[in-house]
Amino acid sequence: MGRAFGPPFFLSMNIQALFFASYRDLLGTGEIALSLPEGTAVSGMVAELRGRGGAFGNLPAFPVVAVNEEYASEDRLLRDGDVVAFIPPVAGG
Amino acid sequence: MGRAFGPPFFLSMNIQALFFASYRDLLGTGEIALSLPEGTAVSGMVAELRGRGGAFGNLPAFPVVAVNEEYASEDRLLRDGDVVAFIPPVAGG
Amino acid sequence: MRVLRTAIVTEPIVPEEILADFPSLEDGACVLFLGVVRNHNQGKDVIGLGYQVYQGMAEKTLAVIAAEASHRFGSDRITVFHRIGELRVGEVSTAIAVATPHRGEAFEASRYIIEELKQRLPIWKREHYVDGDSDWVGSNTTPKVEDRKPDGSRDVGSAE
Amino acid sequence: MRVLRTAIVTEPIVPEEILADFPSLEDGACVLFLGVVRNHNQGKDVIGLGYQVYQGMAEKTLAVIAAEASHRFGSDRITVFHRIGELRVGEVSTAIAVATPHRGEAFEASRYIIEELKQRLPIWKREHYVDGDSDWVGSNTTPKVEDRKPDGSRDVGSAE
Repeated sequence: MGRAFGPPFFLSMNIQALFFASYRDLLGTGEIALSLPEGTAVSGMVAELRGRGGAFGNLPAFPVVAVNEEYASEDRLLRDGDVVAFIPPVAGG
Repeated sequence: MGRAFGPPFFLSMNIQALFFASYRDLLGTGEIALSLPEGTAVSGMVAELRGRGGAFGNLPAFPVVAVNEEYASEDRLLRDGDVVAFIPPVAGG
Repeated sequence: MRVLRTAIVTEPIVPEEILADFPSLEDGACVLFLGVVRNHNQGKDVIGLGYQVYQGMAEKTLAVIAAEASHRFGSDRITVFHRIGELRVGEVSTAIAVATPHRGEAFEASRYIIEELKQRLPIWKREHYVDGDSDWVGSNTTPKVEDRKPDGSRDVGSAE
Repeated sequence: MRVLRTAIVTEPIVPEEILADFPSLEDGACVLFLGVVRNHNQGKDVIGLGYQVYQGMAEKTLAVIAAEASHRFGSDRITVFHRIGELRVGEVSTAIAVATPHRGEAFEASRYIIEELKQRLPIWKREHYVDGDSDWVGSNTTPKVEDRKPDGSRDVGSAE
């Protein structure tokens, strides 16, 4: 029956967001540092960014992302220090 | 009712035979000149050669041949001056 | 001996230098694929391309794709270079060299690598047109498309 | 402008010289295939090959195959060289270069040319083995096989 006293507290994670190509042009930047509550998934991070409005509101709701240089799904849980890259349609070759 | 007098006569054709690779080794020559009756087909020419016996008897009964540098079937009728090449299994590349 | 070389490069790709390593004495076939910037795409006159890259991920992805091809097609000699930065028409953007004992595998491995690369490699290209305009290939100008695959649906690489 | 080059050559094939003509500004892809003499075939150690040719027919056949590929796959830039005479392990016996606007056709045209060439080109190769022996590839020593296709049934090219 133990119960924490005081208001609940959240550990926060430092996450780095990377933007390439059209996303970079859209936002006018290639890199943003975010602080997010522990337990945030990719989808939550996207929601947070889109919620900022302005150019951020034009990011897709379900973008392709890579977490730490590997493609990841939207329900991927983030960890402190993760690097999340927003990947517009690739066009190598 | 016209009928030719005297024995029937056959016009003969000069045909050049070419042999490559294993056929050339088999026969010890790459080229032979033949005189064949008009109307002879490839098959008849092959029969004539095989009929000579010895190494010639080891030529295949149905070899792949080219007439004037194009693959031809065994029933191809020959004409005076034709060059008939005996083509063992090719192995380019 | 397995020799896989993969790199994202900024200098011009010289096919002769790549071929210098090919093939080994065990190999009967070598296939070299070159992707080249061509002067038109989708009805527009192209004068050049600018490639942007997610460097770390692209290097890793290229190495993984080469290793997959080596494993699948039994090739122990693969080189894959992708150039980035600004390229003019006629310049080589991608070079893939594969050597194998038999020819079928060399063709298949080469094809595998270019197709996977186009699907997975985090590289983007901006086409520069004769009329002065330019555009990211495969992206909408304002990206609103949702639930999109990495290679997009409108992706039609200029260097095919 | 359509540029098809085909030749039966006796001098070493230099891939760099072939690539010097490729691609045109309209082409986004170039595939170079090299057939190479490898050091083994069917369990035997090979030290070299001797190619014999039916020169006139081979030249004609090579030109026809290149024209067919150009027509089928929309390529206006094809070079095909086949070397004859004595070749050592590691030397190039066949070079096929194809450039096309899109990559699929370059791969397909290249593959078409090598497969047709192996079926139709009147060229024969004698393998020289480490043990001093030698043999025509694809032929029985005493040819008794009847009704056989030009490429034979036992044909397994050393330079694949």
